[in-house]
Amino acid sequence: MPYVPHTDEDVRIMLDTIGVASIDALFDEIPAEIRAKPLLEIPSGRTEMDVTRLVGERAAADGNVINFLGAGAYEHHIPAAVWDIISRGEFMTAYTPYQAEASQGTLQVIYEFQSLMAHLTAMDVSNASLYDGGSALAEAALMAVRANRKSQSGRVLVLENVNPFYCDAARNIVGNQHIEIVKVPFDATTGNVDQAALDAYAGQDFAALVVAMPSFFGTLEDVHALTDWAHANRMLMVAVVNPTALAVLTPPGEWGQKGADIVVGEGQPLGVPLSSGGPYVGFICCRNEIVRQLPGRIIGRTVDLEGKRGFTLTLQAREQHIRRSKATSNICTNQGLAMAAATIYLSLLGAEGLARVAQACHANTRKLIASLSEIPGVSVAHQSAFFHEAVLRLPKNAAEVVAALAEQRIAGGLALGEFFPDHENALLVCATEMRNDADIARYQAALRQILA
Amino acid sequence: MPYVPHTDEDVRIMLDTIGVASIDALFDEIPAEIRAKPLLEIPSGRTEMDVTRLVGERAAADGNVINFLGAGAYEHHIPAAVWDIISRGEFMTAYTPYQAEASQGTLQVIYEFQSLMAHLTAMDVSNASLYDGGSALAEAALMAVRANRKSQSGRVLVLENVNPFYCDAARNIVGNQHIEIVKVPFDATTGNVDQAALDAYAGQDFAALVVAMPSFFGTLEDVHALTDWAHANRMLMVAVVNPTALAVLTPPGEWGQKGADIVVGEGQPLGVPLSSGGPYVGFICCRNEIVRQLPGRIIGRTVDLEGKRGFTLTLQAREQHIRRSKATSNICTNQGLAMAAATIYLSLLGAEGLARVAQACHANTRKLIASLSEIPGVSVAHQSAFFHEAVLRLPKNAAEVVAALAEQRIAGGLALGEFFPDHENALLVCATEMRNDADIARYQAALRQILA
Amino acid sequence: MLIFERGQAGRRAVAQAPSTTDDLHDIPAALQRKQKPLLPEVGEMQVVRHYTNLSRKNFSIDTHFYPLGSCTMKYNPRGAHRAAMQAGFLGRHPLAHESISQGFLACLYELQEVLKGVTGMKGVSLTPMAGAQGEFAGVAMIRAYHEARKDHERKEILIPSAAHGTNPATAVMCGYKVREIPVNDEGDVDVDALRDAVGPQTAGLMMTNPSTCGVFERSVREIAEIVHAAGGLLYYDGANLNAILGKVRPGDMGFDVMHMNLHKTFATPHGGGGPGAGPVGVGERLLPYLPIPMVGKDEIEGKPRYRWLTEADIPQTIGRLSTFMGNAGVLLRAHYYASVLGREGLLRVGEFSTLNANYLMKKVQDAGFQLAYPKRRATHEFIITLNKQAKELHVSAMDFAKRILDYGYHAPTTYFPLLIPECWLIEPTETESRDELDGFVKAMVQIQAEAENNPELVRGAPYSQPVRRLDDVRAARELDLVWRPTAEQ
Amino acid sequence: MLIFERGQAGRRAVAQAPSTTDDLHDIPAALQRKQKPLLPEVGEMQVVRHYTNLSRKNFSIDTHFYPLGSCTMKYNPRGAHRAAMQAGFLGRHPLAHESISQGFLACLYELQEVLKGVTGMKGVSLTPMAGAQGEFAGVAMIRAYHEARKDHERKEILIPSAAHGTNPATAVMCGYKVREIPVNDEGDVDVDALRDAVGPQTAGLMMTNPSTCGVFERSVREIAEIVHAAGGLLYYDGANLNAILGKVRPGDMGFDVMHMNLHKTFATPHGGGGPGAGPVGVGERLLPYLPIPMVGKDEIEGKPRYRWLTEADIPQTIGRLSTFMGNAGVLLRAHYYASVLGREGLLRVGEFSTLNANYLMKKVQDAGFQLAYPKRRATHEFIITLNKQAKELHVSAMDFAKRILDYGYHAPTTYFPLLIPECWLIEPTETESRDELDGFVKAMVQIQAEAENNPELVRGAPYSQPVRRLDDVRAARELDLVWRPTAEQ
Ligand SMILES: Cc1ncc(COP(=O)(O)O)c(C=O)c1O
Ligand SMILES: Cc1ncc(COP(=O)(O)O)c(C=O)c1O
Repeated sequence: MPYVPHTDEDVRIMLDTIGVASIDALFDEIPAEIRAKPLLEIPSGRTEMDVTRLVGERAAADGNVINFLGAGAYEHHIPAAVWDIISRGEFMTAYTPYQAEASQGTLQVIYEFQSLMAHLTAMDVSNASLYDGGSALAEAALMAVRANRKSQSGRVLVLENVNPFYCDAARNIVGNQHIEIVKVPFDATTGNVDQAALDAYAGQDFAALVVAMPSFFGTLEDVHALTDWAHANRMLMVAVVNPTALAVLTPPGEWGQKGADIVVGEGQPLGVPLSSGGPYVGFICCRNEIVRQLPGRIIGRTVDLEGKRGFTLTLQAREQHIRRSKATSNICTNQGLAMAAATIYLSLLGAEGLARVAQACHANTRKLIASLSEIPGVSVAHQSAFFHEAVLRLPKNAAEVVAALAEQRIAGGLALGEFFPDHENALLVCATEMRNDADIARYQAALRQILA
Repeated sequence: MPYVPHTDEDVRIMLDTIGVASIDALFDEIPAEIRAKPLLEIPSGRTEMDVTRLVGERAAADGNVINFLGAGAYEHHIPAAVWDIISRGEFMTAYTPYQAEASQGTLQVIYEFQSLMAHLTAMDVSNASLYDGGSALAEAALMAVRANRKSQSGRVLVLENVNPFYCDAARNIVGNQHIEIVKVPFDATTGNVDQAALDAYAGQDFAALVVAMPSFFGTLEDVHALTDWAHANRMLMVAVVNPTALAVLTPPGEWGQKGADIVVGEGQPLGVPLSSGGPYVGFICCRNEIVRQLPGRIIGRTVDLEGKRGFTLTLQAREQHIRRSKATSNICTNQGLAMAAATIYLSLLGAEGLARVAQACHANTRKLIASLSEIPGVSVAHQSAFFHEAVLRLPKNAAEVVAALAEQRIAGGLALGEFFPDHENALLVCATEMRNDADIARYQAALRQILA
Repeated sequence: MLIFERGQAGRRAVAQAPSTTDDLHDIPAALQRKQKPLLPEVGEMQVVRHYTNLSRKNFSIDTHFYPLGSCTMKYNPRGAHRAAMQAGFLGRHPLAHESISQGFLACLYELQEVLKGVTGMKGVSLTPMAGAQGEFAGVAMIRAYHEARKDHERKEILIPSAAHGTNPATAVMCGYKVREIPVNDEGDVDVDALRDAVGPQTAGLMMTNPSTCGVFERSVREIAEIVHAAGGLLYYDGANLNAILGKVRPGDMGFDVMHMNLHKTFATPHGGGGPGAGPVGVGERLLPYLPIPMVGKDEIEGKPRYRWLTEADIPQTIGRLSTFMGNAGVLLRAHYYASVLGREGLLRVGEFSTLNANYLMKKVQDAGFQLAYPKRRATHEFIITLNKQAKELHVSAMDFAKRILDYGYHAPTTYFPLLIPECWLIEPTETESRDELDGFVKAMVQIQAEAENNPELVRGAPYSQPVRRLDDVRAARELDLVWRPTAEQ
Repeated sequence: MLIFERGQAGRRAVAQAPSTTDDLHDIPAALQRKQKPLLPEVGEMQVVRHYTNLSRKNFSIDTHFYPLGSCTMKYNPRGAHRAAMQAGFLGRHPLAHESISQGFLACLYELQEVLKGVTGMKGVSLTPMAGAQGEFAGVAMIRAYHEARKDHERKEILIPSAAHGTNPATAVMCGYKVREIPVNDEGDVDVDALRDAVGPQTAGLMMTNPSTCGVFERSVREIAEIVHAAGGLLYYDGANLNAILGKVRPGDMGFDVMHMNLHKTFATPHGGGGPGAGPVGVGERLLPYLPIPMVGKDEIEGKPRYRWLTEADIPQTIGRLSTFMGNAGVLLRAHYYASVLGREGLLRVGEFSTLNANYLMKKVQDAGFQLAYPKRRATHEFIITLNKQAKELHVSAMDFAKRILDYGYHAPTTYFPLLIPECWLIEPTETESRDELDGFVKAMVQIQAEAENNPELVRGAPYSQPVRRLDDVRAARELDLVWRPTAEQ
């Protein structure tokens, strides 16, 4: 049978050793009336060759699409070295590093990841990863409620231009603990926060304010003022960031007078393929003062018996396997491999390389919107500075346009009607460094034809 | 610059240490008049992203072809594990194992390869690989001339149904040493040797007789009789074999009364992708008595200082780096990686698995020729037992048919007109275990339409 | 050395970044970063060499026997990795239109069906990103169920004391109080205690079966009746599903909801900490609450057409738990695995993992080690206690664990479950051969001899690893979580 | 353990072979195999674990500094491997029709052009499968040239005494006699001796420049004139091309024909022994003889159309040297490498490999080691001799080499070229950083101290490897080349 190495002889010897007549006898503690019948609904097994061909044809059917979709997942160039190394059995087929001495590879990678993320966000510490950006926002909200000693409230203010998928996930995760996500609307002309709507909450008891940079629309908020506003109103400042953007945009640790308190985001842009949405890697960073409220695994540096440097799981008293019902989170398995990919990616790119990626993305998106805006009826929706992603207004229902573009194997962007009322004609588009002028021209031609 | 890690600071320190003012000064022993001008014909460098995209498009343009071509290179299923392991840096980026203690991985793999090939061919010993099947035949001819003490001649008899590419390569390689390849024609109705033509050479002085199993046409010679004939005529018997076939066909070591003396072939079917013809892996095996005439690298088992088993290069006195102009061959770099792939492949398949592959190929080829023979005017060319590959006679020029099939992304086989006069309408076809009934039906439909 | 320490100011992996740079004149100066982040400045080969060598400091399934109880460290087929790493799958944007996503959706749909088949559940959602998130989804559905029935008094989740830490942590994340139920000395739940504990406040019970004690909960039917009679629902923690695959289905045991750890039972690689995938399955009653997105199948002109199921299809759903749809790449690997195994292969998983565990248990017992539950069958794993060694020889379960690394075996899970002192939870899995198990027992016997004759040797282990035993206390006391250049001076 | 020894009768990697078997009734019984071959009987995971662990017993560029002189062990870009391993390339049958091969042919054509550019040659054929086969092709062309001119008396190839063993071996394979030319004590060819040696019997001279002595042959122009004046042709062994890339071209030095080792200069992985690729380049005179197949380019309606050049195009070709077209996958990797580097990058290869070698040479000299050619510049490599250590301390170049493995460095090439006693040929390549070179010198200094204070220690090395020093003599005397079960009993 596949992957089971036992020969008939092995089975015989083993049964003799145990002292039973058959393998089935080993299940004699299971009440007979509930024993399973043959799994007839499940198809018979096939060989590697057959299954490879089947899924190969399926992958091919979904492939060869040219991407102008971002909306939280970005198609960047991934150096071949990244996944060649990640795919090594020693990284890929290890478990969580419970035996530190036999897992120094994984442990050091995590320590490096923590260091990289702390430097990128300009925060004090990072954990070893969360599931993804959306669930990271949930953990940030929970953490903020725990950590904000000045607030009695379970309420968190979230700007409405934060990724709606993140907001949904966060609400669904934190809701059962009576934590409430309160949305602050945006101004339709700028795509940024409606300041008056925000000011209405001044002085009220909220645990935190959540602000994204760039916003879901690609626009850039005045994060300095917002951070100071949050702190002035005794809220913690939670930043949601795109890590690629941090190569060129002010890191949350330097926002406003005192910097953000908690930073979360999606690490996918750092060397992780689009891959239908996962495995990605959520990250969370914070200030030193609240590190004991951080959820998830954390690696610390220490020494061995002989004084040699080494790495190990630390602050485990926050975690479910020690603290059980009092843990900071129930997370156990995290996103180790994608975390390792991000670590290798950042090492290969460095600060200069990552900045170039950011600049190239931004330049391509500018080219894209300039090109598409040439088409009659197409215009840019927001009069704000933006980064790397932007909203276009079309003369037609955007969802229909997206469907028509898909026929030509162009992923044309995200139609916003589903998320925001009165936005049926709004299309969120993005062009990373992977897009070239020919791609943009092809998009323009296709869109022109669809809108004609 | 790509792959050069030097910073400006590094360069300054290094030049200071050396005591020169510039890198250019290090080239001051090169006469000025021959120094190169800027290489303007060569394009500027590009990033990994750009080159990956370029070659990605090219690979895609050549891809998605359904293969009924064999003729010396076969599309078999390659377990994913094979190249995942081969691609590990430790195997892929090591050099020839000159420091045995730091290369036990590679050395043991070669020892295992030698063992596998010896068992598969039923011969005493194997070397560590030659370039490919064609050049292996050249080395076999040279070796036979050296090893056959009973023959004064530099002539080698080769059946004409041995792969013509092999014969060409061999002739071009051995010709300069006045070694002559004499072809023995085949019988057009059987595809096998014309016995009368062969018998005409009886009693003459030839160093060896070269026989392939299966032949280039897929037909099966009476290798027992041929082996005995060769020995009776004081020739060494050189077998050219397809290693997959050896799972089910009589191995050369058991041919006739005394077995073959030298066995060569192409190891590509054993886990090596088609890859436009290379890197493949030639193999050569022989009887113990003539091991010192074997060309190329050989690994031996030995012990270390403490008596522990280990592996090392051995019999180096045959090789060019020691023996120089008296070496058995000039080969130095061989096909290590593909050799390792064959080793892992054979370990995964085992005798039972390899036999199933052989059987499935044979069954599919039978299905294929049955299916194509249904088309009016198409018939099987040879009335012989065959294995895994066969010649069809078409009612039309085969080269034109192949070109027409290519339009439909079917690699329909090899048109034999180029190699054998009067064979313009002959097509060599093959269906490995990778082809399924739908593939065969598609081929039939395409061919029917082309011939209609 | 850390990757940062290999850097030199100005060094770069030049081929990896776009060569042209562009100004950011349209971005306000106040929002532009002033100082570059402190990332490594290294060349491409240095990176490759650094991380290749780091990987060599790990034990893994591809290199070592790794009998980590409760973690199901079995062979992760290379073919599954290859299948998921195809360009067509890797390049698919999570929001790509359904018309260019049929290949991916077909795989997911089939996986949903297989998981329903092996669990006996009525519906499966693949979206949870690990076991713990599956638990969350499951308990959140229990809550949604009670709330939909306006049954607001049910504020308690019952959990056997041996349970995994994620169970109580999850219950709390879902807004519940946790009440522990003791386990008796044969490893079964104390049914009388359970009877006393249930009541109108009971939302449900979370249970692992085979339990974390490495035994099959024999009273499972009775337990189900008790909880159901009290109006609670039953949650099945599927971490140990490997043991019973094809032999008994949670749905048939009476569970209402469960998760599966695909990174255990379905052989997807654990990646040194993740990713996993924790699909949830439910019985009839909880179908309306399954988390989205899920995959549905329509027939259009006789051809299957797959599509996402969303709130429109499942209006009472507990909603989305991730940005997109969870760990898609892990699901593709599990789909591959299930396709290769098929119904015959999946059945053998339970059989041979159980055979291996019982064989190993017998050999270990014969070698003189003490079993936690000597009267019970092993399931796919079993527990030994080294309490005697700890008391008499002052050699702890931890010391044994560190020493066995020197013999080339990863240590079993130690000190879990918490209720067995000085324990090892040993799970060989079905993909290990008898030879490997025999070698492991031999190593244990040798360490026992060392513990008797030279306990210092065992207490000082390991000796063969990149580092000697690490100081965990110092790690927590002198917190150093981030490399900073000053720290190096 | 050998893979065979991990087997058990009847064990199989079930997922890997077709599940149905078919009878072979149509094949005569006499041609059917009676006894199964003795292949391993192992499971899939065992194979993965076995070979993964074997790989861990190797030094490699991805894990270690590997300054093996003459072998150019530089970084092998992972991107090149990825590019060549795409399904479209891997699946292309070597005999596939040109109409479905334009992508592959375009890459080959471009590579031909790049190689012409960097060498100054007029034509390039990519087909030879390694350096030695490139040499064969080159010398065979020299022979074809003389024969075409009916110049049948030229029966001798001249080769400097320091030459690589493949040079004389190749000359013999081409039917020539070899005459050695001495090298003077500054590493240059003895020009007077050469003048004495040439004559009407001279077919040509084979030369490596920079030579295997690690120095640039300063008299190369004079040598070319002497040989040409005598009617011979000049062969350039391009194994050391890395040193001069972009700085001086063999064509401009006066060579008529050459090979390049793409697995050295063009950074394709050497795979623990191969594959390589040894394209040949020729000047005007040898163009008609280039080996086939080559790739030509036509324009059809303004678009490039690539096609194979065969005997029809090159009637005087020396013909094909391989079954198909040589090591295509290696050529694709080289094409990738050349495309990423471009003209600027290729130039830097020569510069920085030379900088590294000269820096390392100076540091080694300053540390007290004896250079073979202290008055010369290093090229991309240089030679030291440990003759003094061997004589005075009885610690040989071999002992030093084994000991440096313990310091985590692969040893340089030892005892080559043969004319320098107890030598190391050290080639750092351009992809190593200064830090790495400094570390290497430090290790050498430490070993020197050990050799002085504790020579036994060095003579007993290595200590850190999977095996201690191996008995090569025994390996050759008690020949054991094939595992057989009886040998194990
Ligand atoms: C019994 C049990 N339950 C739950 C979990 C949590 O699963 P995950 O790590 O996938 O979140 C585990 C993981 O080890 C477990 O063993
Ligand atoms: C100087 C020299 N010439 C020729 C060769 C032979 O090249 P290959 O190993 O590619 O056949 C080598 C290889 O080491 C070499 O160093």
